Amino acid sequence: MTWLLRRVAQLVVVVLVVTFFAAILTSLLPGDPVKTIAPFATPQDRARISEELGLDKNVISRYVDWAGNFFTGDMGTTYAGAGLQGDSISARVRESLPTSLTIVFYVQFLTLLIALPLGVFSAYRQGSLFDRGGNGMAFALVALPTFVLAALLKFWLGLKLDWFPTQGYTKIGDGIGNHFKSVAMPVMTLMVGQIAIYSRLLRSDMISTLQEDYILMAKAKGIPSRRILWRHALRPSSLTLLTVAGLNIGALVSGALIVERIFKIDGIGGLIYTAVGQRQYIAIQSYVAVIAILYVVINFLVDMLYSVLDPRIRNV
Amino acid sequence: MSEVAPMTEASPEPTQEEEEATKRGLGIAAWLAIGWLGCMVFLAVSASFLPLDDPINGSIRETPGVSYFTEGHIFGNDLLGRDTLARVVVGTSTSLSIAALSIGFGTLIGGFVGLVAGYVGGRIGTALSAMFDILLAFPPLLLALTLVSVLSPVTETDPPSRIKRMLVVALAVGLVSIPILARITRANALSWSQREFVMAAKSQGAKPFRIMLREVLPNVVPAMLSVALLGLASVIIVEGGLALFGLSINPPDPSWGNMVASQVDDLGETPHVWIVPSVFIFLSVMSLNLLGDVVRDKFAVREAAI
Amino acid sequence: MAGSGTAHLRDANEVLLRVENLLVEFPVGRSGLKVNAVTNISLDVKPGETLGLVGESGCGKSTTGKAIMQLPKPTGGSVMFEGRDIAKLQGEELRAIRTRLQMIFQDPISSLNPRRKVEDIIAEGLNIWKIGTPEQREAKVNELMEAIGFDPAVQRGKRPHQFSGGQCQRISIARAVATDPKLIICDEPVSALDVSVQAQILNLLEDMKARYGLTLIFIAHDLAVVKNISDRVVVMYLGKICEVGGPDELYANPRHPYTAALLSAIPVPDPSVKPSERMTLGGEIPSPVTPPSGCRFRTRCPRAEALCAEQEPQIHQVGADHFVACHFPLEAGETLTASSESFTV
Amino acid sequence: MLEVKDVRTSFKTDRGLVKAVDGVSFTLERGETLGVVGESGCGKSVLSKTIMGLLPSNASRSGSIKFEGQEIGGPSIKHMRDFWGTQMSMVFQDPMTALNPVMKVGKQITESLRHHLDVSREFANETALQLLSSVGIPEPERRLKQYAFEMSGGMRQRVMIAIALACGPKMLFADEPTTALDVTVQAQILDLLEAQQAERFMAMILVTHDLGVVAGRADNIMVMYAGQSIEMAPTRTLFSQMRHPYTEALLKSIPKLNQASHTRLDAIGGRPPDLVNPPVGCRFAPRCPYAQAKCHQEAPPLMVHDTPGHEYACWFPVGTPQGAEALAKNQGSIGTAVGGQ
Repeated sequence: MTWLLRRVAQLVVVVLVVTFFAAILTSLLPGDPVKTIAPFATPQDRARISEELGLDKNVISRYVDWAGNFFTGDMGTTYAGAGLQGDSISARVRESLPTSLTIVFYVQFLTLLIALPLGVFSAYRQGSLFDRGGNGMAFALVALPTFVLAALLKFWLGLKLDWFPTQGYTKIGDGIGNHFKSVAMPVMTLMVGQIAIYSRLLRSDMISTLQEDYILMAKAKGIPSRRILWRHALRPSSLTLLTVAGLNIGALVSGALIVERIFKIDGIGGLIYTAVGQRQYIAIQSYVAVIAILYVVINFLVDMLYSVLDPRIRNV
Repeated sequence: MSEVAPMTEASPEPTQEEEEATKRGLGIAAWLAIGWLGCMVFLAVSASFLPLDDPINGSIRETPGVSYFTEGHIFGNDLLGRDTLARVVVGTSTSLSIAALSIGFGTLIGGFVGLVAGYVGGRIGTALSAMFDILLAFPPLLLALTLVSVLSPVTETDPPSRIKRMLVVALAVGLVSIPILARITRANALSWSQREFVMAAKSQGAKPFRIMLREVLPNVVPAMLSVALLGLASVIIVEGGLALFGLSINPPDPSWGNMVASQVDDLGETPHVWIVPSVFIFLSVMSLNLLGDVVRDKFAVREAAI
Repeated sequence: MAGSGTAHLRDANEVLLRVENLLVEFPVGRSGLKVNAVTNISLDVKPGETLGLVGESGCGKSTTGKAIMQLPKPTGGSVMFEGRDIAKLQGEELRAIRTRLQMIFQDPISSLNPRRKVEDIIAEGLNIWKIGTPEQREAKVNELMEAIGFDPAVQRGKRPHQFSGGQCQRISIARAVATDPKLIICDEPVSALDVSVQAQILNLLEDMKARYGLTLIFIAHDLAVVKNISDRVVVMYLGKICEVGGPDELYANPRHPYTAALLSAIPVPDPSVKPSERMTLGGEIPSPVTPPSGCRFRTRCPRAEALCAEQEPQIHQVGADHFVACHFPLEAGETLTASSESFTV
Repeated sequence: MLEVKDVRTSFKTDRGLVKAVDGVSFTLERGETLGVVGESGCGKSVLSKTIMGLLPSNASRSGSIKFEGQEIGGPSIKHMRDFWGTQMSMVFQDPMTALNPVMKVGKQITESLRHHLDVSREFANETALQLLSSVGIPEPERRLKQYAFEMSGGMRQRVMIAIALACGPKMLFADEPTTALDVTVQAQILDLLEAQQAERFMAMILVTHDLGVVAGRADNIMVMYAGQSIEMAPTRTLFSQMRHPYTEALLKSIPKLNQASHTRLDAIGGRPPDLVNPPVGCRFAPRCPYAQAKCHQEAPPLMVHDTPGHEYACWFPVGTPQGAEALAKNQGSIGTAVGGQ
């Protein structure tokens, strides 16, 4: 229980540090933000905008104000202009986040579904044609940057073959078929590299596990290979994979940023990008906070899963 | 002293031939990778001396948008009549310079911080590694995007020069790579620092700096080198990502990423314009990844042979 | 024991090293508990003597050796070496003592940097302290390499992975001797080696000791090895001293029940000794985080009584240069008998 | 029961073919213990894995292995699976690495019971409990639910023995079962193995580097050097009339408890040969104080000489006139032999 409390405390600290870091970074954005927001405002207007944005205060008190709001569920509004009511940031997040999360979920789910058996089997048949072929292919696929792969898919499957729509996102409520069609290429793009990484990672851990004495011991007990692979070897081999999967969230968000840009999908990536361009301080901070929370929560879950998979961790 | 048995036994040390065999044993793939990267470096260095068309300004005498293997344009040209070959070669020098600068910067800082964190350990080590972890929580592309726009805003009326912009991109990406390199170096330094030879050096009276430099660092270098090679590959990729958001070097200056990005909303029009740089990116990234693996494997074998 | 006390220490003027009430504790994670690795150990070494430290894993023998080296510094106690308490020294002063006090490690491969040449490894101490001119250092390395049976011309440029475990241990010995130390702590130097190589290294240590006038603290778990090389033996159990004495007397007439049990548990290469007739100790070593009260050996001791749980025995003399920390020591010549079952923890 | 004839095992490595076991033969009856002794790299551990058929994929074996008259030296893993656990099983050197770290101990015991004997879960649990108490583990109910890392070294080794014994094998391989343990615990484990062997009337192969471990416990001893069996005899015969110079040297190089302190040890000079290119002739010749020119040219065969059941491979055996003469010759003319004088 103290362990759980400690993890939650850790979670809060990380979110605070990350968002504070974001606050400092955004305040470093050069150029007068007021000028960017309202290029033709009078000096009086500017002063008012400054005040409304809290720009007359220092970074720290601005951060404290923001954090107070954020943790009570109010992410604030975007700044639309002097005296105008901006859009609710929370509403934007509610609109965009599910789209990004849906894509990321599909990617992770399908990746594991494919990568697990692939990794296990190529470790078992180490050095076989299947293994070496898989190795070579994984190598090539990892070297294919997301944006190149996305462009290729869009060009080939979208423009040439016209199988999938080249842009936009259809919600699952607006037709399942269209939904899947709209996410097919983004998901494929992000999946390919992940499958390659995950299956190779699992393969190499599996290979070293298979050389352990306890695998020999299981063999000496007369346990069939299939059972040795899945019941004895997989669990201790999957720990690195799990860690990497947790750490991968950052990379996935980066990937989502690119995929959303190329396939013109309104996700959280697009929101952040627009916010950076428009110097929407509060919005940037809130988006970063959302991502940080996601990252920390997912890593928290990964840690829980870790301790389920490896009893040695539980007692430490 | 006559009791000491003479060391006559056949020692398992590699002979001259065997050592050469390990060098030869790189494999065809690795040599191809070295060859490709050699070509790239050559192109990058000699870009301004080669007899190429103007990569920035198209000529009105050309037919715009011709495809591969048109006379005078082996890779065709774009809708502004600019030769793709010329642009991709100049792009090579941009992309590789950014990659080399940022990883050089990242390795230097990240390596140093990681080495100290790994060797000194304790609270300092824990604090430093917690910091890396937090930095890693940021999506790298997002961080790079933010840093570039911080360091060199696009909104200024007169755009920064190509060189300045390149330095900014390299610095931003280098900053992003620091936590990754530091983390790997720290992990390696930590495990080597627990070896008994480090304690032996301490018991000889060596100062911490000497131990870090002479005992720990040489053992960590192969891992750092391997990560740096992989890092070069990922910088090439990140540059492309930045370009997609208009935050790599400013068009019309070419980089590999810029060339792909400029066409991304119009893939069908002149596909060769984005496919050619894509192939360059792909082959370079694959070569770097391969060499990174080779370095790591060689290192692992040496370790295992002990 | 196993207990505390200083009855076995000799006149401070005769000894090179005198350790009193050495205490080493490690924290266990963040739990606030601590490992009582070594608790109030006292020992001394005369110049030219080899002191054997013997016991099973977890008895604190290696920790004692490292604490004497101040790697890391002990939690408490004093380590008098050449008239100064080196446990109180810091920074430069401590560093300066390093040339006089050296260590040989257990794992011959882990203790040599794989990326350095043999000559650099051996010369490390000389180079750090800039002892002599470069030519003199070179000559010293040559001399040391010959002393350990290497051909300097052929082997000086090689790296550790080109040598076998035994050869690596020779290099370690040369490195330790290079700065003309007074005392060398040998931490299980032969445990990782095959028996035939082990004999070579033991012989080499004896030779080097004679040639360079060394004093040794020899740490090992193998009683026969310790007997072979030592002038005085200290038996340890769970961070405490059980028994101290000259090897021949101590092995012939063990007074502490643990020493006796340990001796009887050793497999003897003699088929006429039937293992079933020997006394086997039950149970296993308790956790050093929560050691038993009183005598730490009492949970496995066939002679334990109520007193043993209440009071920690003090080291007292039982013979000429023979000391024991036990409330109910064996008589000279008495054999320990007990069934092991009744004492299983 | 077990008949091993001219077994050879080699591994493909980057440096070439390593001949880890090179022509070993012996027989073993039910209820007997064979002690296999040698230094690291002599092939003693590979030998038991070869007989068990548990070699890695880069190994190849030849020769004949008959278990109760049935040839099991073939390449088929499938039919070995029925042998493993029920006919022969193995106790490994390091209980920490040989027990699955993420599987409860109880599960590791019941697993083979359920698989081989097709018994119910309850019955398997019941049997596991009995097994644990029979190997001397207190509170077996609690231990069943524990993981290996929660136990001490001795407990782990007891668990491993319980696993090995679970399906009532007729033969047990104990591969350095006590090397990772302390002396006092080593004695307990060796006693346990001996008791279980007698109770179940199993054949046992006890592999060790320590002559002391097998001296009081094995019926026969085989000494291995560089992949070959160089001397084999009933235990008492071996110790009373050892014939091979290596056996003698091995025994002499161990410090003894009954020797006075500072007794100079007779070290064997040099180190074991490279198994990729073993020396021509007797493999021990380069380190042997008795070696003559003949030893460097012609390998001595392993055969019975004087006492029945006592085989050795040497041209100039210890304790024979030839041996004495050879030794005298070497000590007179310095230089032909290398190493421990």
